[in-house]
Amino acid sequence: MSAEPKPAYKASDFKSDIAPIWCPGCGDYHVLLSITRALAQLGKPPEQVAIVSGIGCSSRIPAYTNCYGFHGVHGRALPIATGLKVIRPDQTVIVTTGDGDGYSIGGNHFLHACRRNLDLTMIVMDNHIYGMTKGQPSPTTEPDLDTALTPGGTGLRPFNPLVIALASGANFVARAFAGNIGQTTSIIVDAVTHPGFSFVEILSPCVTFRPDQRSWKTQVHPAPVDATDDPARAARRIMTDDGFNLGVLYRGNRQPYTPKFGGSGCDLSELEREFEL
Amino acid sequence: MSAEPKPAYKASDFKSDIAPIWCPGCGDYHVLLSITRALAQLGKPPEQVAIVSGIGCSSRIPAYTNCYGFHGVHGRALPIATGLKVIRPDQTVIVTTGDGDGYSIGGNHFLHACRRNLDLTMIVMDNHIYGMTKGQPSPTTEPDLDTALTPGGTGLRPFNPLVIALASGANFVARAFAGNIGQTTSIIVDAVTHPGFSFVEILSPCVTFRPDQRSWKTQVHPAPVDATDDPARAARRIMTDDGFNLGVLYRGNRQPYTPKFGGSGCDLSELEREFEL
Amino acid sequence: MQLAEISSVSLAFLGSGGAGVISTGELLLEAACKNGWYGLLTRSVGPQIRGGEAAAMLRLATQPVDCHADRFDLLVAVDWLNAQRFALEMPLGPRTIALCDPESGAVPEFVRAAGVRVIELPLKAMTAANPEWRPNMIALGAALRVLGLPEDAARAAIENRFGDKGAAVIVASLAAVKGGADAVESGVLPARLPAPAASGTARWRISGNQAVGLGAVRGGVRFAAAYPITPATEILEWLALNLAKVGGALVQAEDELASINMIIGGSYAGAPSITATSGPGLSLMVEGIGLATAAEVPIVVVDVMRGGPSTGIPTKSEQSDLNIALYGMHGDAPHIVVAPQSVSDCVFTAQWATYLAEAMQIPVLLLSDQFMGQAHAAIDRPADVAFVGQRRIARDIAGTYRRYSLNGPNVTAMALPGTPGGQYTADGLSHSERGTPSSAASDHRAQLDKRANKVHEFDFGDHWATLHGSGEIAVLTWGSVTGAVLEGIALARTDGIDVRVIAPRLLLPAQPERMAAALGGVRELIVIEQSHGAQFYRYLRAHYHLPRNVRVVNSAGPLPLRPGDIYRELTAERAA
Amino acid sequence: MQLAEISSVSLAFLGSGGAGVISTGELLLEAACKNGWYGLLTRSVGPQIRGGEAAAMLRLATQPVDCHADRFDLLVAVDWLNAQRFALEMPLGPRTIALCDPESGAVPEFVRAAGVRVIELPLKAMTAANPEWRPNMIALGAALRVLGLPEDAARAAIENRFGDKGAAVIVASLAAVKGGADAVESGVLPARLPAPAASGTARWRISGNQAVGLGAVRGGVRFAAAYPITPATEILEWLALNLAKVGGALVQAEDELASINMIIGGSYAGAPSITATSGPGLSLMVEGIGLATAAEVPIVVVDVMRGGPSTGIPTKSEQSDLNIALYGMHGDAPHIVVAPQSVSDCVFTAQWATYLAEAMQIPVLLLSDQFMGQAHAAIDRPADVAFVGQRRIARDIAGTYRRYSLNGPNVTAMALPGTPGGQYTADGLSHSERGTPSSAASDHRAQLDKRANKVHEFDFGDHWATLHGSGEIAVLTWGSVTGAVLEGIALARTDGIDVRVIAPRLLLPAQPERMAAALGGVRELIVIEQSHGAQFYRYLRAHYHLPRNVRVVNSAGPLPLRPGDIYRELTAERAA
Ligand SMILES: Cc1ncc(C[n+]2csc(CCOP(=O)(O)OP(=O)(O)O)c2C)c(N)n1
Ligand SMILES: Cc1ncc(C[n+]2csc(CCOP(=O)(O)OP(=O)(O)O)c2C)c(N)n1
Ligand code: SF4
Ligand code: SF4
Ligand SMILES: [Mg+2]
Ligand SMILES: [Mg+2]
Repeated sequence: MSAEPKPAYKASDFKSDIAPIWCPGCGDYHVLLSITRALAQLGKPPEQVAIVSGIGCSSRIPAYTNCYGFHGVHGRALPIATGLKVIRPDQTVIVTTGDGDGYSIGGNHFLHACRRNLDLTMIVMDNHIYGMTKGQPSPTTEPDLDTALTPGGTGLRPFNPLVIALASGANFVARAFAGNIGQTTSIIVDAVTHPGFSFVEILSPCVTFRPDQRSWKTQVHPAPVDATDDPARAARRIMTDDGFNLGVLYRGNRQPYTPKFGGSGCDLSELEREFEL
Repeated sequence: MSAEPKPAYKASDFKSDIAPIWCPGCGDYHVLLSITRALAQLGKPPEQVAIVSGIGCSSRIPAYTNCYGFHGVHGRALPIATGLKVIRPDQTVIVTTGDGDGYSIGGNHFLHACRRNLDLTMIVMDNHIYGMTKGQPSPTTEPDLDTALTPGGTGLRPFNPLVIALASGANFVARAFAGNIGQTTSIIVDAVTHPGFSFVEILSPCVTFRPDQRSWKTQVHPAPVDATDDPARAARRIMTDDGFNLGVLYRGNRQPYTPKFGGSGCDLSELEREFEL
Repeated sequence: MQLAEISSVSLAFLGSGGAGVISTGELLLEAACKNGWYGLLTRSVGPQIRGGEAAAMLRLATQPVDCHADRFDLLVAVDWLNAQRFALEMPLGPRTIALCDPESGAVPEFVRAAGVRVIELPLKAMTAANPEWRPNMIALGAALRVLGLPEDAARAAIENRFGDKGAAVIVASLAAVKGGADAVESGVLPARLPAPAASGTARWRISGNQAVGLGAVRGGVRFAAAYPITPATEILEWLALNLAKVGGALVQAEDELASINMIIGGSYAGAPSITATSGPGLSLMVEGIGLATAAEVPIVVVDVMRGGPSTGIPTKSEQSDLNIALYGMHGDAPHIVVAPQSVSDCVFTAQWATYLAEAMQIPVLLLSDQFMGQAHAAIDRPADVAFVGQRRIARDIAGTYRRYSLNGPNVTAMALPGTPGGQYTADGLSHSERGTPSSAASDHRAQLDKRANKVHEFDFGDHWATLHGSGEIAVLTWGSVTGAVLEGIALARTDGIDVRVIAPRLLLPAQPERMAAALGGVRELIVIEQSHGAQFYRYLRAHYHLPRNVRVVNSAGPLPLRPGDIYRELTAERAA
Repeated sequence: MQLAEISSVSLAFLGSGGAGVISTGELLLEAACKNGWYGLLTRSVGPQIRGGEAAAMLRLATQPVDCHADRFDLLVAVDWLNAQRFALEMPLGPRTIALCDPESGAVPEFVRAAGVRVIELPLKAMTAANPEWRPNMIALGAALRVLGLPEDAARAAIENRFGDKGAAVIVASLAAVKGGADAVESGVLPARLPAPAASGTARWRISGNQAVGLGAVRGGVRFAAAYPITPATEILEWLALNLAKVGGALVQAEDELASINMIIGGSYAGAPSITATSGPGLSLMVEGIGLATAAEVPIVVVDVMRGGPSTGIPTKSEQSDLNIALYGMHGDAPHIVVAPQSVSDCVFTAQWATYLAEAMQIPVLLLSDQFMGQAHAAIDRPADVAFVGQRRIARDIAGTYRRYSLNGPNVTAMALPGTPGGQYTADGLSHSERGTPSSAASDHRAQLDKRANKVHEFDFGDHWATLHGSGEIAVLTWGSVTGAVLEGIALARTDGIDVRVIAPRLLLPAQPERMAAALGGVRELIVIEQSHGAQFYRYLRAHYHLPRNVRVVNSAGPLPLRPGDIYRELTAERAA
């Protein structure tokens, strides 16, 4: 009732009592922490936040929070979030997904959600691997990674999700590193606050199937320049960076999409007129 | 047997005896003509060419040619072409599709086929509409087009397939206009000849549901600069052009993907060794 | 054998694309309907998107009709271009009259072979003399006269349709109609439509697809996600316009994987939600439907069936998606399958489907088909019924919220986003009462029981089937074939054959007790359906005890079954 | 009641993640097998990807075994962390021995409650004394001694597995095994494995998933497209490595919509092609399977079933994808469904599936399940059989090529790209003999007939089912449940109950005449399956004439059926 200046929520208010099943050391623990901290900062009560995911280690996040959640099927988090947000624009809706769920099987929804530009935030925990199914290449996996499914490597160039997001019309594009909890938290706050479709790629190491990713913490560094609002410039920068630039890279100003609702609506009998003779 | 300098084939050698069911004046007639002319120029016999499509007016093309063809289900032309090309690298494989088939339901395969970079050519007849199902918006439709499914327009920014193709790794990107048969023919020849995944977007008017597209012929113009081999530059150019620049816009030099075949192969009994004790 | 019971006349307008025969048919339906008759209009067109041959097939009657008759009484050809391709769809006979212009081409073989009586209608000459007359309007006038309807009957319909084209068009059209009427004699037709009896209810002209949209909105639907596909698109288009009017919304999706998951999201958020598709789209939705079953999210999925398999025949009807609708989900995935039986019944069944989905928090599949979906019918306004979606919602939540509680009713209260204390994660993984993923056998089996029991406990009431008659011979049928079956047995009754009809509107869950009662005393059973693989028959065997003596009439699409087909099956049965 | 007929011992290794109990199990299976026994090994792990609790469950026997026994004879716990969650999977009894270290935690409730005899194995003390000994190797040695196997039996297996870790590891491991063996007494176990009889064939250790891969390659498969999913991934991984060796290839796809269509493209191009998935992936493939039916492109689709519906329980077995496999396609879409019955049978059935697909130019679905797919078995080398895919290919083509010709056999010669004169467009639309799209009723029905008839005319021979015994009581079952059923009836036979078993390996098309013969003289039928919805029973009703007296034992996953469950059903039947 009384207007209080100090934050109403702590990160723990957004954490559920369910113990994550992740491997010890998995980057996703840090992402979970950053999300709950960001939500505490954002200051909406947990019941006004909904977190939607697909299937994968990363997609386990919703049930570990104390928000409304939907752990859907593999690759379809964005459509579920779309339906949810259209019907309940008052909710803060966050999609948490992985590089397999979001970029491989879910690639088409990624394209079209960027384009649709609803006021959603998509957080991808990118570990360049399918963790949950025990180590197959994802679209961001390096071409020479030897796996049982691709002996000797895929031979395919990893794709650049940030450029795809930009090309498809995302309104906010950022890269974070799971281990940098402070920066990741503030990027998430920024992404949720920014209107329209916000895309946050988080480098989140898979210690089990990509132990080499432990070195990421030494490779990441802040982006040398500030975010731009020119998508062509942002795309060019990202296409030529080293993949470890962290920060908000693009901040657009497209109007978010709001579906046309008929307000409270007419009487049903009005719909019948067209059939009457 | 004897080496002849003059072309062995005429465009009509690549045309089947089946009458197209397109509306009179549809741009796809011109595309069909350009494809058959290009094939004649390429000089391989019809049985060494396979044309694969999904569902839509534009996807009707395969049966109108005298090549091997596959008219698959909606959105899945690229995977069928992928399987075909992997097994028969000797065949020239061309995918013919539309903006709905290729960019909406087929968007994920578009992303991943560009990335996979097999030696295929994808030709999209883009009419900014679903023709076959009588006029619903596609991903390239203008936001204000009033249709029965989207009264008052979609309110969504059309997406830019050429930039997506570049961002995903296509090795050749061009834009053509159906009505310019000569230029379209030579772009197709170029695309098929270029190694790796070649993407050709053809503006092909739908006279029935987009009669306004009759004006395209006055809007198109040659691209002011030559193709580049720098994807970032190409992306920037396309993101800022007027959408009517015609010509080859990007010509990459990535090695095409060739799946690892084991040559003629070992005796099956060798596979059994791992099970023996 | 006469269609005396129905008192209907059947006619078709034929012409090439652009000749406007479809509008002629629509105008005639509207005219007849405004003057008190009932009717049915279906369209057939060539494979071309625009510009090919087209036919409007009408049946006008003094009572509601749900199928076409066995023969056309009247054929009006604006021209004969490629008319041959309608041969199988257009049964003709020596009592049929064809009106046509000898200058518009030779009478096609199938018309001549049927012994049709050809009467000249000099369209070319008339339009040459009156350049502002359109041939299809002349054809309309001629048809009105032959049918014995006053040509003025079409005035209101014409004014309505051409209102925004200006007075000149209306005047010319009315003149052409009058000219056409005067060019032919009345009384040439052996059959005649008696004057309509007054009906107490308002008369509607509506298609089955519109009717599904309306029924769903009546049942409470406020959200739809759409990916276009023939022959379901009109449902989505109707909803796009009309949901917005009642405070709802429709979103166009990038594909069917998106549309099914969007409505799951919308329904999770609290809005009764729907999508509509046809076979190929349904194939892409089955994973999502299974998720809705597991997470207990109510949704309505409409499948307007077309010829299959695969892309099949998009513009023609078949009942061959029954299997996928009943059994298409992986795992044990209880859900509901309902099927309307006529254009009018589409309103009721779609409303009921929404009610059932919300009541049981379950996916409901509604199987319509191209025949009734795209048919336009003149019907009585469908009655208002009380079925409106009422979801069990968790409101004031104290203590730990158990979304999938096993203590109490199997339909458990659902918390909507925003409700304090109701936070839970809906999940397609096997889960505990709270929704937490679990691979324990106990949780798995308890939730499988819960989901199965909530369906089996539900009382579906009398709407489960249309039951008719009481003979020892019974016909079991479903969907849009029901109309032809009911007419067929009416014909048989004039021969003294008494036949019972059982047409389940509720296909899943099966209702073994109700079916046993309905089949009581039946000695011979005839199963009639429109699928090559006898899918309905196999379904009946799987779920019901059938009499020993069963005959199966399973005729694949695309040709519809007609009353005479049914009559012949029944009389053949007797002769055998 | 004793498991005398089987002469097997059952044991489990338990421990937390990292304890290495799974490798211990694998080493023991290999050791026993190298010394002439047969066996089966299954694994159970917690939901964690790494680091959770794990159990290796083994059964070693003097003859091939296809299921677990009713009780474990021996439990070896490296530690007890979260062991309680294995309670239901691990039936114990007073005759069970548990080896464990009191220092590694308290004996869990389910072990104590079963009256298990606990024998101490001082793992902590031993590893403290010998830091290079790993507890799981000590456990292995102890198990060898208790089972009465010489500890040297494991030497070759250990050398094989640790070969690349260097001599020191091998020496330490062998020492730990010896230490473990010496720490326990032999003779504590009431059951004992007799010495194995020599077998004429080579002995293999193979998983069901590997067996499917091998069978497919034997049948001619040379192309695969892959999207990973538990529990099918190992098939794809095996194929990735091995297809390359035989001149084939595997491509990883972006999703299952791509993988199914990639193999359609590969097969159209001439390569016998396969993909493997589980329920959620199959859901996404049904549209493609329908296309393969309509365009007549041979493909093999393997579904390794897991708990459903939706994401369900990815790591546990169930037989609940039967419905979608049989009926999951829209339209009338004839296809073949086969199901292997054991790890060994996976080789045969996958080979046969490939042969059938190629012979009929049709999609073949192979239903395996998590239980047999991920089980490792020690078996006799599966026999070579003559089924190798032989597609009818059009070679020297003169005149108009009719891909879907109606003149001649229903399986029509297929032209491969590159063949002059054979150009045609494969199509999922209804089509003419040449493949040209057509919506004519005549073309539609003729091609529906062709596709149905090519299946119904085919002679599937004796492989359609496993038939066993001749009693008046019959059990109808399928898939991996067959192993437990066969053992269960062997137990019943010792009680003088003679039971017939009919286990169809071919589920679609149904074989009514063969089934009628197999059921001749049966008075009572028991249907046994692992689905909540009695999917197999409904399928049997739909397609076969069953005896009046039918009982259904439909037990949902994830717990496997065991011989004793079957035995109890049979004896209950008798008592009733
Ligand atoms: C339709 C379907 N296909 C495949 C799977 C198997 N599957 C589960 S998670 C996953 C990959 C997840 O990768 P990613 O999104 O990168 O998540 P991570 O585990 O790496 O966090 C796959 C292939 C599935 N559950 N459903
Ligand atoms: C799974 C599925 N969904 C929907 C359809 C219906 N459908 C057929 S073609 C088409 C759109 C085609 O648009 P486009 O690719 O732009 O082709 P055009 O007709 O404009 O050339 C749609 C939605 C279908 N056949 N299958
Ligand atoms: S497998 Fe990798 S991504 Fe999954 S929980 Fe373990 S470390 Fe994390
Ligand atoms: S509807 Fe449009 S795209 Fe289709 S054939 Fe006609 S003009 Fe061409
Ligand atoms: Mg990942
Ligand atoms: Mg288009």
